Amino acid sequence: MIDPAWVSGLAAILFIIGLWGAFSRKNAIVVLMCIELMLNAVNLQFVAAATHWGDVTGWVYAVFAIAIAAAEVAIGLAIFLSMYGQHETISLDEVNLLKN
Amino acid sequence: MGSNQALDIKNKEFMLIGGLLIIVAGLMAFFPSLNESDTTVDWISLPLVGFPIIVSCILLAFASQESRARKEVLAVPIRLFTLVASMIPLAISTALFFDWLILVDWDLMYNEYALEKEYVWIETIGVSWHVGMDGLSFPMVWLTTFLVPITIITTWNEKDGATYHPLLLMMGGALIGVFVALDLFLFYVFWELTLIPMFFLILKWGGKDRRYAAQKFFIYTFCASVIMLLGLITLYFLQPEGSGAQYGTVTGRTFDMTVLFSNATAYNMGDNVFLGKDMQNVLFAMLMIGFLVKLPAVPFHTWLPDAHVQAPTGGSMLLAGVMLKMGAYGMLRIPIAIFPDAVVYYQDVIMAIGLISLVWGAIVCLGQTNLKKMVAYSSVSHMGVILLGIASMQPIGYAAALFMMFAHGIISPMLFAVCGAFKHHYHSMEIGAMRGMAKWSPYLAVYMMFAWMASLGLPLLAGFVAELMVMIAFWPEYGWWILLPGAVLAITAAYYLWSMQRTIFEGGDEGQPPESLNGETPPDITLSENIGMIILAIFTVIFGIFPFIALGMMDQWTVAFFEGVFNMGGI
Amino acid sequence: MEVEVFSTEFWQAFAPEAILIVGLLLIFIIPNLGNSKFRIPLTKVQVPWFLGGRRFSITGSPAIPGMLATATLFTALGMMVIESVDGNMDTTTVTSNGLVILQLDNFSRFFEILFLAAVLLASMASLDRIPAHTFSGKKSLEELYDNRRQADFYILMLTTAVGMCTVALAQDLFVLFVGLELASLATYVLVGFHKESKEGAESGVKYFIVGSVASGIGLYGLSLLYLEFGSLQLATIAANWADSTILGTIALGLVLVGFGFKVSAAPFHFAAPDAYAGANSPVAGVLATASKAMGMIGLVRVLLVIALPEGDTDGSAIWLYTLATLSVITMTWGNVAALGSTNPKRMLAYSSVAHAGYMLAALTAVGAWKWGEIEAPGDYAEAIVAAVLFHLFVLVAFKLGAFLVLGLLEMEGGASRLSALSGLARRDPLIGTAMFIFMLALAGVPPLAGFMSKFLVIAGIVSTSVGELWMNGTVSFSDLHWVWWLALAMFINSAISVFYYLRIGVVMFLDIPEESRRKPLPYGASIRMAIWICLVATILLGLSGDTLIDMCYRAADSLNLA
Amino acid sequence: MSGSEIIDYAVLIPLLPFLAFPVILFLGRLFNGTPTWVKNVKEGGIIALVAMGASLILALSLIKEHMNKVGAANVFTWFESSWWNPETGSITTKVFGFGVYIDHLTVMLLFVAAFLCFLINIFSIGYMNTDPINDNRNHRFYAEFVLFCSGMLGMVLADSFLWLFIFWELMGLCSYLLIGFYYERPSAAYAAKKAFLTTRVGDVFLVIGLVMLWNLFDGTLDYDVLFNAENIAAVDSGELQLALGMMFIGAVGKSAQFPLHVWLPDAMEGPTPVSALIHAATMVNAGLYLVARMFPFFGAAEMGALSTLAIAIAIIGGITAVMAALIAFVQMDLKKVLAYSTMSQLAYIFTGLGSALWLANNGYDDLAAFAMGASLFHLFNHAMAKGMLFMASGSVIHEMHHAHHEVAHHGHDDHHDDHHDDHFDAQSMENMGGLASRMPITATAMFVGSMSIIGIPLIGGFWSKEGIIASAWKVALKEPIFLLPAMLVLIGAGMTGFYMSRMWFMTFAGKPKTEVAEHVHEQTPWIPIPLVVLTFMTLGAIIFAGMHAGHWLGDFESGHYTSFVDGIGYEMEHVFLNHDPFLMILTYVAIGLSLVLGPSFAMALYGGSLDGNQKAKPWMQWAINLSAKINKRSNFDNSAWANSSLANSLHKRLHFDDVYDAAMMKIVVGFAKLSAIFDTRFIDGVIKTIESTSQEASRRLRALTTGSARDYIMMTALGTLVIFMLLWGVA
Repeated sequence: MIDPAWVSGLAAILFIIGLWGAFSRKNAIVVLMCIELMLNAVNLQFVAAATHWGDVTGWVYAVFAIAIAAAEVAIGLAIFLSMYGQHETISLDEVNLLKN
Repeated sequence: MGSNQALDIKNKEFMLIGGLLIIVAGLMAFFPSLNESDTTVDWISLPLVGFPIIVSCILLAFASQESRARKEVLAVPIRLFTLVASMIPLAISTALFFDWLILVDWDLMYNEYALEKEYVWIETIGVSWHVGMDGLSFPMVWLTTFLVPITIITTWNEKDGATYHPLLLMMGGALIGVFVALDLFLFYVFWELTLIPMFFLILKWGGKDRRYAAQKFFIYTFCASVIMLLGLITLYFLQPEGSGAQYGTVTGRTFDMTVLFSNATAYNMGDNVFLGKDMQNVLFAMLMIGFLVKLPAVPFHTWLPDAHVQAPTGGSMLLAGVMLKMGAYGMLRIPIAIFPDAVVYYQDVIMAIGLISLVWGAIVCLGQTNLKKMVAYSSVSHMGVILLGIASMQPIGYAAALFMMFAHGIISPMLFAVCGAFKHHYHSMEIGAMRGMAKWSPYLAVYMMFAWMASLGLPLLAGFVAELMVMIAFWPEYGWWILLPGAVLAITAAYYLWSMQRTIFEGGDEGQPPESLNGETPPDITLSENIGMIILAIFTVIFGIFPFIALGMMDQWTVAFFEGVFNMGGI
Repeated sequence: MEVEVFSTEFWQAFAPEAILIVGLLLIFIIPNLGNSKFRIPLTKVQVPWFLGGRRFSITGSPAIPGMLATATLFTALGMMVIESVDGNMDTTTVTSNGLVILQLDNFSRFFEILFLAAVLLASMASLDRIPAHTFSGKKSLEELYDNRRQADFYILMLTTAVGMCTVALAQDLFVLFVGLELASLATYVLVGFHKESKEGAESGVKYFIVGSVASGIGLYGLSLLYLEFGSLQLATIAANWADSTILGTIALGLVLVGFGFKVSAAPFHFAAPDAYAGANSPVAGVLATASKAMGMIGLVRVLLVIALPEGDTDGSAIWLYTLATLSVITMTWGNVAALGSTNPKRMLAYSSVAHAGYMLAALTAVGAWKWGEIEAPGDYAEAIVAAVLFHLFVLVAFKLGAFLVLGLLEMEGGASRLSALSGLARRDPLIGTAMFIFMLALAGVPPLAGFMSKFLVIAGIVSTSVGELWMNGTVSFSDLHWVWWLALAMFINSAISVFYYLRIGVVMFLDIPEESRRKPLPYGASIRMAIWICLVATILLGLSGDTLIDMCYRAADSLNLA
Repeated sequence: MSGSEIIDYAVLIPLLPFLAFPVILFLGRLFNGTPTWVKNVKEGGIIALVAMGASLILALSLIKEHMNKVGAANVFTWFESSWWNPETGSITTKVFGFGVYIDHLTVMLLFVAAFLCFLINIFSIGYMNTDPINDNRNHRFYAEFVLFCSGMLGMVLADSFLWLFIFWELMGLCSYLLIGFYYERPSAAYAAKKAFLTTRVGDVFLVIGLVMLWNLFDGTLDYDVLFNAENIAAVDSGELQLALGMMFIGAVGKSAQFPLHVWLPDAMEGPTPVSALIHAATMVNAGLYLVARMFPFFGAAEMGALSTLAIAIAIIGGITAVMAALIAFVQMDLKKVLAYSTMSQLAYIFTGLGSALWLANNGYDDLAAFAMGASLFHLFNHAMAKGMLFMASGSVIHEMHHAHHEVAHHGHDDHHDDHHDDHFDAQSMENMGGLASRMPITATAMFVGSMSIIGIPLIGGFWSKEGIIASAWKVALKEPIFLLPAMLVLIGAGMTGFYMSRMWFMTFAGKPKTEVAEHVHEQTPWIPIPLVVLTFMTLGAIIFAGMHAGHWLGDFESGHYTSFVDGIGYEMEHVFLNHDPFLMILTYVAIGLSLVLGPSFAMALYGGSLDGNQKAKPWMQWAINLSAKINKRSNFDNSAWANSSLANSLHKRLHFDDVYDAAMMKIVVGFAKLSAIFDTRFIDGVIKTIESTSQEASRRLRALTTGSARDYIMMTALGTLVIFMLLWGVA
């Protein structure tokens, strides 16, 4: 069995990649994917921790987190759609009517 | 002659005002003397504070719902009603004044309050509606009740009277609230409450720059008072926990001033000093900042000229007459009473600020070309006198400060009434824009000269007594620095006389009306302005020749204050 | 009292929340009631099925969802208030498999009342703000849009309320987070609800993206906490916090970010002004009050319940300096940014950032109470928490009230320029005065509720810094704890803030209305009613806040901080 | 109780005029222009006269009662205040009361004040009410007039330096109002302001002096405490000298002495009765009265400790005496000559007082008493003579005005009542000449008055002036520094002779210089009455000379010469037959200077006979004839002198006014204007800068909200980092 520590490390790396991607990419869909990456890192972490502690709750948490992520994607895509409808772009940099 | 038409008793308003004065006298007759009533009737809370505020709120709410045209129709009944309403506190406080003068056994001592009433308000943090009056607050209360109807009469014809006059009334109620509050929280509430009517008075009836002036006035004084509030809160938590009706159920502390005073006295007299010297000094400084800005003392004074120049006449009258005194009153009421050691520590600083205000205000006056601005700076200068009185550490100096507050409270409204009338009839505020006012407006010229003379401290007018007392108290403490207040006496005379020379006098036989009139003949003041100013003038003379009327209670108070706070003399 | 999930006692205790959910379901169902029939497969028998088909005219009225939602919220709120107003709330703990999931006590009930009050006021206002138009007659596109989304809007509102209640009740950090996500996801949609406008869509996107990232970070923090402690139960973590390693600290920081976004603490506040500006005003009001309170619950749970040092140890909390820095930055940033803002909604957003700063400062002070020799530290912490709760509650009155006034203005056009407010006092003196009073309350002018709340917060901070020093005899200024300076910072900030609040008043009372706004304000009975409620609360809670203060103390007491 | 005494009613003396003030003002406002008011009440003049008459009667009975005894009566307590004594630590109540105090000094000045006020009131009715320029404002004149009288009488009667000061200021106010009576004239407005401000400068020091004195004497300014020898001896004499010095500066301002003398000549802008009353006879004496009041301090203080102050007083007096006389040489305005003369004569009195104070402080009690008596006597003589001179000059001016009217009326019928379109100066002596025959009463009064001022033997001022000069020299023999004032007053005697004679001869002798002067004649009956009365007062000064020696000097208890004849004898001895040969010679030198040298020069320059058909009264005709003779004989050409730079600067009043004006306008006002700018630009600028800076900061801060969601995420990430750093920093 893989040591949970390695999994945790992977989760951390995934999380940082996700975070980095979230502010380095312009495309809203990609940013959404990066957010998903972050949430996946969370799932991994929960699972790893659950393994470490031998506690089943962690698995439950992970399942819930996946559900949350799914809801988030659903809502996110819907919002992006409405954004595209109005702004006809999906680039986050070009959507900046509201500022200051 | 233009001057005679003012005396034609054709105006119904004249008879009305006369009638109202009689009503005041009549009302006064009904108020029983204090000794019988002080335990049963609350003369302060509702009649003096609550009534004006509530009435004005109702009137404002009522008037604001009306259309513009209806408002103009309503203006006359509303201001009449406001005037009557403002007479009631005046009648009460005057009756109390007579009570004091005649019944000698009622002493307005320090920490012994007449008509004291206490109701629990916010139980959890120890706030109570605690009101009462002593020799410090009573003259100011009377002054406020006196000035509000005078102001209403003087600015009788102000536009949009349906909301203007109720605002003045509200202002009066809030000001009285400041003076009678014996609870720090209550004090602060009223302290800030006074800003709101004043803000609107400047904002809606002010001059060209009213937007800037109103905001500056509000923000400047608000900034200062929040620092004061921080000081108050810190003080609040530094007091020992206690229990009792005044103490908060949750915090175990109290905002009750009387408790604080007795604690301060008790702790400072014994070995157990509950605040360290530097703590006292810090708190004292924080509280003083709030009051110094309100006073205002140089260099925190720059809100005042702006506010005064832009404010309408009535606003200026109350602002200069009472609101500035809130600063001096607050100083004496809170920081000085609680931190006597800090007063000694800061004595020279207070003296320096007072001297700088005094001198700087006077010098800047001399360089002004705007009449109202000059008068505003002269207020700065005069308020410096109060600080000198405080710094002198003499009962006579403190009594002088009190009397200065009182006298300036009568004189400065007259100054601003004159400025207002000048602006009203000459459409200009420039000194030297015209010459020979005495030719067209003899009444205004006389009032102007009278007010100016009173302000420059002519003997037998109210302002002189305080200046003399301050100088007497000043000399043994600071010696030759007295040359500076002395020089200010001369400079004050210089700017007043110079401005008179260029307005009342000169002009040759033809006179030189200001350009702002476009060749029209300037009128003399209206009847209402005349009535307002003459009452102020009469009281200036009365308190100049018979200062003991007000000084008696002030003297009693200062002696008790020195014995109670500074532990000096007596006992 | 401990109850199992879904037991009888559970339903008794959680009746108001159940009503919320029932109402939510009803809004799903009732508008969809119609004459549709279900054909049993393979037969020709048609059973009336009532869902879908041609809608009944009564139940299908577009006004129904709004009324339903308002009635539901009102009922639930009423029940909660009646239950808790006498102060004798029983603590009900919900357990499942040995895990404590929810706990109903004074603290959670307080927040539930707060949430429901805010959402109720917002839905009342929305009845006029997003009006339902009857079916008769021809409709403009705008009106059709309005009608179509009635149900959606109120479903989302109720969802938000349910999510927030969950947060208030949660005893497990993950449950707390699920509730937070539930509420957040609903608000993301609500913010972007005006998808016909560019601003609406944009604000939704920004709020969503930044919010998701923040909650992602927070969730990662939770997972690390779980890794550190093996449990996300509040009680468990709190008990073991003293032994935590560096991992715990990292996790704490990450969780802080998640909640920091919710309370819009700098520098996580960026999306807030944009979101408020794009959202419609009642929603923005909910974001600025209820949503902020939700984040504050999280902070209280994490910082005060979990991460405070043990009762008998010396030294201050680990997050003391962090939070102090955050609070000062937040309040200053909010106020300074608001100074020059010409969009009233953005200005209110920045002001809400500043208010977050004030509350963070208060929480900071709690972290300091271990520092001095305080005999009964619980009292101090309680006082501060109570002050924060008070502040959050009265914010509903005046901050939401201000947004509702803007909502009233939005009914006749936008409210995103200062000039929209010009001459408001002349057009409608009572609304103008109400707005001015809200502004004064925000600025903290006595005797309004805003002053009282700020006063309590500052008093809390000062009381901590002063502690029990007076018992030791002479107190000198250097003896005070440095959190005293936070109080000073707060004061300076509230002094700055007067400037922009007052500007609103000046514009309302002095300026001439815009060309297009020379007519009387739209009437809107329910939004006005909501504004009056806010106004009365603003004044009454300022003049006499004793009842509420007591409530706050009880709520803070039930946290068992000491 | 032994029944009420007259002193109990003494307070009515100032109170009656004080109450008349509002009455006249109010009635005047009400009835202005109605026939009754103009004809019967003389626009308020009669009301004033009644008040002044009542005051005079009361004053006379008071004087009679208290000729030989000190009296005091308390009137009311102005206010009370408390004082904390740092040494004892106790708080005591200090009373600021008002009362009446009468001693020899009061008696003398009270008489002067009440008497002259009354006479000048009579004169005013003649002078003011016939001048068309005064239409509609005479009630104002009388109101301010009675208010002034109230101030003067109050100051004399007051029982403390505090109330002395209060009334002193009241007089200052009235002086201001009355100088500015013709408010529409810029020159009057300027003069009024100048008078008030200049005296105010002195008053400031007076207040400071009073404050010091109050503190020195443990909280009182009442005479009966202050003049107690034990109290004085207990006080530190250095501080006492400072306090008294400060008070002296106040006196310098009020009595128009160098260097605060500039206001007095300009004050002649007021109506002539005002000049007569305020700026010659009464108010300017207030400073002298104040210094004279200090006498007990000098007597009782430490020997020689206050000498410096006494010398300073004398020197200031000496300088002013000569300076004012010099400027008077070149004045063409009748009233201005008199104004400078007033200044010069007051300076004499100051010198005399200085000598008296020095002598008193150095233990020469007898000599001090004599010097004091001489000074006060000169005050008396000068007040009478100068009041008379001013009234006479007023009469001249008044008639010149009328004559000018007539002439102008004959000239151009169409606009006859407009007397301001041409610039005829009715006050300039260049327009006069030869009036002796046309205005006999006036000329006589002027003649006698001038002689009194010059010090012609046996007339008025002679008796006192020689006493002053002699006293000054007596001190000079003991104290060398005193040679300066002594020398100056001696020279001044000759100069007085010159300018007074010059004035008289220019006005009354010679041929009329203008057409107007030919039409002058006396008409109104109100004017001559006071002139005649005062002429006889001046001529009879020897009577008072006897009295002064008996009663007006020193303390009553130690009065040296109680009999009237003794007094005259003593006076004679000191004036003509001094037993000290040096002083005797000196006296005759002084007589010679003032009698021979000064008038001779004046005659040589300005003398001349009248028109052929005109004849003056015999008692003046000889002088006119003499002057004509000397003038013809000498044929002086004084153009070189008239064009000299000294004459020029004398015309410019030795540049004092210019320098003061420049200092005021350029330095003080300039500094004030700069301060005003500093106040708005800098002190308020700080506030404005804070405001603009915060707006700028707000703009920059909001610029960070770029609108791009990516930036927000990055800030979130950065914030996370910051949090980590902060957490680690602690952990």
